Amino acid sequence: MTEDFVQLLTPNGEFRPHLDYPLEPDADLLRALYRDIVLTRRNDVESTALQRTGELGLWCPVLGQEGIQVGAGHAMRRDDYGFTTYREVGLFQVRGVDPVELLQLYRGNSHASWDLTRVGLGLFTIVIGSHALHSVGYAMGIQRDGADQAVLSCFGDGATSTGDVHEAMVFAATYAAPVVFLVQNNQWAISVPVSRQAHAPLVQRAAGYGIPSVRIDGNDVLAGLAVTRVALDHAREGGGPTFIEAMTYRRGAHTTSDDPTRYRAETEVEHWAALDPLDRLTRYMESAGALDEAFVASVQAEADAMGERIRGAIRGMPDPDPVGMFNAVYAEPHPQVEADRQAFIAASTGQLP
Amino acid sequence: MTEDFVQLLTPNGEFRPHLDYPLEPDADLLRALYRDIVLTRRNDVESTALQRTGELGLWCPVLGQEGIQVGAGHAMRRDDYGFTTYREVGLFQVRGVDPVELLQLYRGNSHASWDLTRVGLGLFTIVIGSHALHSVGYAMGIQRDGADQAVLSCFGDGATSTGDVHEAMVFAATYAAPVVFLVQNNQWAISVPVSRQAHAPLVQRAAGYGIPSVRIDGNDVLAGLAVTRVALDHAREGGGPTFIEAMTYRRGAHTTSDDPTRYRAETEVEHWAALDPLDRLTRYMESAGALDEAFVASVQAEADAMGERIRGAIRGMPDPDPVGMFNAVYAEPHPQVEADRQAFIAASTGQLP
Amino acid sequence: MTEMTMVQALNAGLRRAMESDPRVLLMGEDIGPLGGVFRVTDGLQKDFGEQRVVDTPLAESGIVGTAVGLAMRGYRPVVEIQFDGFVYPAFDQIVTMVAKHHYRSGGITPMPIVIRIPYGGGIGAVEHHSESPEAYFAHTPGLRVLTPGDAAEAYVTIQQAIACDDPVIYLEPKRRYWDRVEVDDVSAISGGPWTSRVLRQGIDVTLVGYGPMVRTMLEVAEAATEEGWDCSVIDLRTLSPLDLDPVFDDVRRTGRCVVIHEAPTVLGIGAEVAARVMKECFFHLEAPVERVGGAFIPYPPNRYEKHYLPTADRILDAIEQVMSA
Amino acid sequence: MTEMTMVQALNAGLRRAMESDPRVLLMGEDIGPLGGVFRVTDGLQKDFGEQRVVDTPLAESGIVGTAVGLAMRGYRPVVEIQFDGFVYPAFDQIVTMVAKHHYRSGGITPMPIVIRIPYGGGIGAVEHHSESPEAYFAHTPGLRVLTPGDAAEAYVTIQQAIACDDPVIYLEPKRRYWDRVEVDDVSAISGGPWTSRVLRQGIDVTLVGYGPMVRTMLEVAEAATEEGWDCSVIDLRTLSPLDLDPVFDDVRRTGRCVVIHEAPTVLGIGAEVAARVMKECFFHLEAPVERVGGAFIPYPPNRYEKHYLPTADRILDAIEQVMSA
Ligand SMILES: Cc1ncc(C[n+]2csc(CCOP(=O)(O)OP(=O)(O)O)c2C)c(N)n1
Ligand SMILES: Cc1ncc(C[n+]2csc(CCOP(=O)(O)OP(=O)(O)O)c2C)c(N)n1
Ligand SMILES: [Mg+2]
Ligand SMILES: [Mg+2]
Repeated sequence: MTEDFVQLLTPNGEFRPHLDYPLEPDADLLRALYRDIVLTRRNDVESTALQRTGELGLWCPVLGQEGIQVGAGHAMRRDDYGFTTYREVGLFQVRGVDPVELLQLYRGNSHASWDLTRVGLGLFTIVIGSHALHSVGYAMGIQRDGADQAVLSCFGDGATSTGDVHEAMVFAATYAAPVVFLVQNNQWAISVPVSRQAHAPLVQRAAGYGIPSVRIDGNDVLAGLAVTRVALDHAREGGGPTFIEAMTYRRGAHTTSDDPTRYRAETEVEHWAALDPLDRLTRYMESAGALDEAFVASVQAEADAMGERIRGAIRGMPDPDPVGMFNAVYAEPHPQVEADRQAFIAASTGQLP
Repeated sequence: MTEDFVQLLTPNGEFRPHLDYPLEPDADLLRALYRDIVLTRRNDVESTALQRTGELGLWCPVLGQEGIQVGAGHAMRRDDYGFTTYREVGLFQVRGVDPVELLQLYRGNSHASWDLTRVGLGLFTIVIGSHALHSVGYAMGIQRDGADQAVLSCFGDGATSTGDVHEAMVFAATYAAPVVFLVQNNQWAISVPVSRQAHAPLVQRAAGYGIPSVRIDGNDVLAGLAVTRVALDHAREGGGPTFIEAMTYRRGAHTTSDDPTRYRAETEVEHWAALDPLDRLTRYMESAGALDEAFVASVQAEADAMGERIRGAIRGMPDPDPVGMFNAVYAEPHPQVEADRQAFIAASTGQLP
Repeated sequence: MTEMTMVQALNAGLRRAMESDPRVLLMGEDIGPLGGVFRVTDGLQKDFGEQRVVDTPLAESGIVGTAVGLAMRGYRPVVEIQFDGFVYPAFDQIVTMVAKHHYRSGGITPMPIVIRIPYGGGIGAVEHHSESPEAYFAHTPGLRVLTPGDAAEAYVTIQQAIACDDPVIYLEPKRRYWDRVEVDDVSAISGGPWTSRVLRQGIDVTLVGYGPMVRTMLEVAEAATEEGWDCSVIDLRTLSPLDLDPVFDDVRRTGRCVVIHEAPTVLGIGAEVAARVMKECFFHLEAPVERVGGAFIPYPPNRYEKHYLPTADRILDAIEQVMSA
Repeated sequence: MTEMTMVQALNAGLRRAMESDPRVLLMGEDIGPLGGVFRVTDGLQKDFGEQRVVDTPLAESGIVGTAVGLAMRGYRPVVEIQFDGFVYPAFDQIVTMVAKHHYRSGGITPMPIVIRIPYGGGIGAVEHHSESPEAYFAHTPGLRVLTPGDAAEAYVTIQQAIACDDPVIYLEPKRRYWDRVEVDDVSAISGGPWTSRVLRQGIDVTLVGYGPMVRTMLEVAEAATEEGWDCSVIDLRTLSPLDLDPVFDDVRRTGRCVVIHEAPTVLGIGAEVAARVMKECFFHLEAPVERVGGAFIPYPPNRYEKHYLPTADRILDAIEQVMSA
């Protein structure tokens, strides 16, 4: 891994201002970031536990990537729009997705559970890469509306190999769409290392499209915030797309179904654990006097309450009404769906069709 | 258009050796190149005329792009393999595709008419970009065979926008496949200028994959030959892929169905006509004493004979035997195809199924 | 009332849709200054500007994928795919996102996208320019599939497709592009777009088809009278949903049915129609439903197409078949 | 004779194919050290090396497209698509190139590519991990489509698919991956892979299905005896070509037929089977062919899947339906 990246907060928790990415982190901001990381992490722990006990079918751990996610989330304005993968739990937290909403998806109660108009996040697409194009299209809509907004488009290192991500870059460049591509290079796509997706640093891809790009320390929440903010502002002001590669690491399994011991060494995980985003933020806040015990305790209490609320809501959550599966297939009536719905109801009530 | 490209032969026909791309063009080579350009051009003229008189359904003019095509064709070794679009008539000429074979496709007698094992060219795919992947797969096969061969993969500026070309670059880089990507940037994809496909020079795309690249004067047959040869040798020797952007121009219509007056100015066409690849080769050969009247006349005679042969073979060429359409759908017997064939035969002979 | 080709009718229909709703925009390759390779969008960029008639890079997944984003933002994109054979690079975006987004969002975000595809053979084109992909789309829940049989239909249904809040695969029978008919400047067609239409009522056999086969069926029905066969002709018009009640009603009278399309017979629309007709009209059928469709081969080189396509002769053979059962 | 799961059987079948032909190679995401997300390729990279078991970048069109080039070079690539819902990015390469190349080349270059796809629902998975795309492929001339019903079938047919000179879409019913049966170490199955197989002969009604439904049908046939119904069970096994003669023979005896699959009923394999059965057995049928398939909705969230999938109850209802006609 190269060290040639933007870093505002060293692993030791020292703050190093950056000329191109100005940031004056006051205590309020630091506390907000801290809180979001802690709650994200708790969500991760609770959801993993719920999966283990069979309450959820699956969970995608986020441990290690909270820095860039929470930083980027804070860089967004309320009326900016985001597109994510399953992994951006930190962004869900910042944007106000209720974990209980999210977990209904992993419980199998719904395909995508949040109100995307309220949180300003598109539904995540599991088919890797495809939402990069939706981001660009949405940004083209912003252009046509003449609106003062921008789009954040998150995907992983693996996704960069897909044709859709390429076409998204082409369209974004051609139309100078107000979109920021944020790649979380967490070094792995399930069991495939990033070296199999790319021989050159991913950040270099952007220049080929005439898109400015920057590589940042993805475990540095302040760099994530400062750099993404500059990029979003640039997009909002008509400057077109930016490409950010955030170097980070997926410390957990790909999903709860995965077994990473089959393909990677524990030492690698340890190396990255030492670069933990919360640790360094904590160190900095301590040295800056922004982290008092009362605050830590209040966040802890909030996390405990959230955990309890999640468990309470998910454990034994009833299955949805079966007939609901026929809802919203179309926006306007479709006779085939109606016929199938009626047949289903008739069969469930014991009548032959 | 930038002038920052490799050029060995100026528009005035002056030869300027290039350190990185050594070439000592002797008279035999120059004559072979000359002959292939003239015959390609004649094929173009004859085919256009045959389309106009209704003998062919379509033709894709090549006028203006013969330089890079014939140059690249001569850079290939006999046992190298090529993948092309419909436009690479110059490459077909060099590789020994009989124009009559080719024209059966445009007449509608066959989908792809040459024996691809004999000429070492894959069938061209009309679905833009898709063959870039076949090139890389073929090159991966060469690697596995441990063979001393390389693949030339030709596509247009428009094709660079497709997901498949991107994925081809990713795979080629990942496996260091012995393939040379040759983009003919002829400035247009039907009516869409290259500025709509790319904001930055296409040649810059390659660096993002860690693939070396070079931009050349595509109307310079010697640059085409010298640069492509170096790239193919590099690939053959295990050096991996290279990306070449050849700056050229489609002086004719996209196809005989197209009307370019709707979207581009005549002055642009004139500008490029002044950079004609044959003119400059002729000037150089004249100054180098490599072009005597007898040779010119013999090539002319050969072109005349070829024209006559094409016309004779295509005009009034009979339709294929209808039952032939059922052949070769599968390599092994497929009952559905057999049933359909039998039903067809029965119906044509007046029997009810 | 004006006489128009289908190309002109589509152009006029698109123009009206754009005039009446500023959120309608067109996207595709070569649809700007060139007006599309078939000139369906001729003049529209000049009149509505580059923001509403968008010449795109050469990337079908990109076109449809950005259309999804635009639809999420409240726009109503009308996408042109240049030819049938070039829709497959966009297949993932179509079946995974366009078709499912409204469902996935629990009904919050509709996908009012129209994907226009010139389709079918009969124009002597090169490979990949003559295919009939309708069954792929009609098998996909979440999509609607419409195909006009003539210019008058095209003028109205393209507007209705654009007005619909669901995604519509709009298949244009390219070999009927230049047929002229009287086009009425009204805003509705009888029964609405999601219905089939009975074009002719006979007593002997029910012909069912759509798109390019509409004119062919009418010609066949004429020719059949010489054999003494009186045919009904039904244009399905909508392939998803299928509106088969008029077909069932007719077959219950005639007792005989022939379904016709260019796509391969195996798993083509005719399979569904036959299965449904045989189920719904089981006790009325005098003969099994006959299907006249493409052989199980890729679309052949065009010198073969007159043998490949469902010609009048082949359809008459099928009529004879059901009549003699 | 060993007892094996279908995963183990596929692994053993792949291993044998690789041992017997050095031109066979495997490509896909996570098939190397991880052994595939279902472990079907477990241990194969260790034994055959990285040149023959190729972990690819995350790009399905890239995987299938490079497989095409490898096939042109004389290799026999076996591609793993990680889940059904991820095959669509490769759809263009599959229908445009894989399916047509042999035809386009006039018979010169075959495309011996196997595309393995775990498919179908019933495992409580998230979206895009439970789909049944078989009709898209079976409607496409140039492809073959195989789907094993159990581990014994899988062991043999995967080898036969690889040995075939045509491209084969090999659909693995993922919810049967962990079922154990006795697997015979012989190199042939009765009738060859391109035939359907009669698993049980009854006198009342013919059940027709494939893949994940094979076990379900056998269970239903057992349960049906309690109602006094004696069912035939036919595993189609090959979806292209379809081998329906055994079905016709059986239906001519029983007079009743129910076709079952997970994919949407509309234009599903059942449509083709119903159309053909009704045509070929017209005078033998006591009731219209019934189809039990997916409703016309996207695959729903998994808490609904027990209501969406063709369960024993739904199939028994259909049997009652045809029995009471
Ligand atoms: C088109 C597609 N192919 C395969 C998969 C299966 N899959 C799910 S996640 C994943 C790896 C994604 O890696 P990356 O983009 O780096 O994101 P990360 O999981 O590391 O956050 C794969 C291959 C998929 N979801 N979509
Ligand atoms: C996937 C696909 N989309 C659209 C087309 C229609 N089409 C044929 S050629 C062409 C332009 C190709 O431009 P370029 O790659 O620059 O090659 P050129 O024709 O200039 O040689 C288009 C859009 C196609 N053949 N394939
Ligand atoms: Mg990753
Ligand atoms: Mg071009």
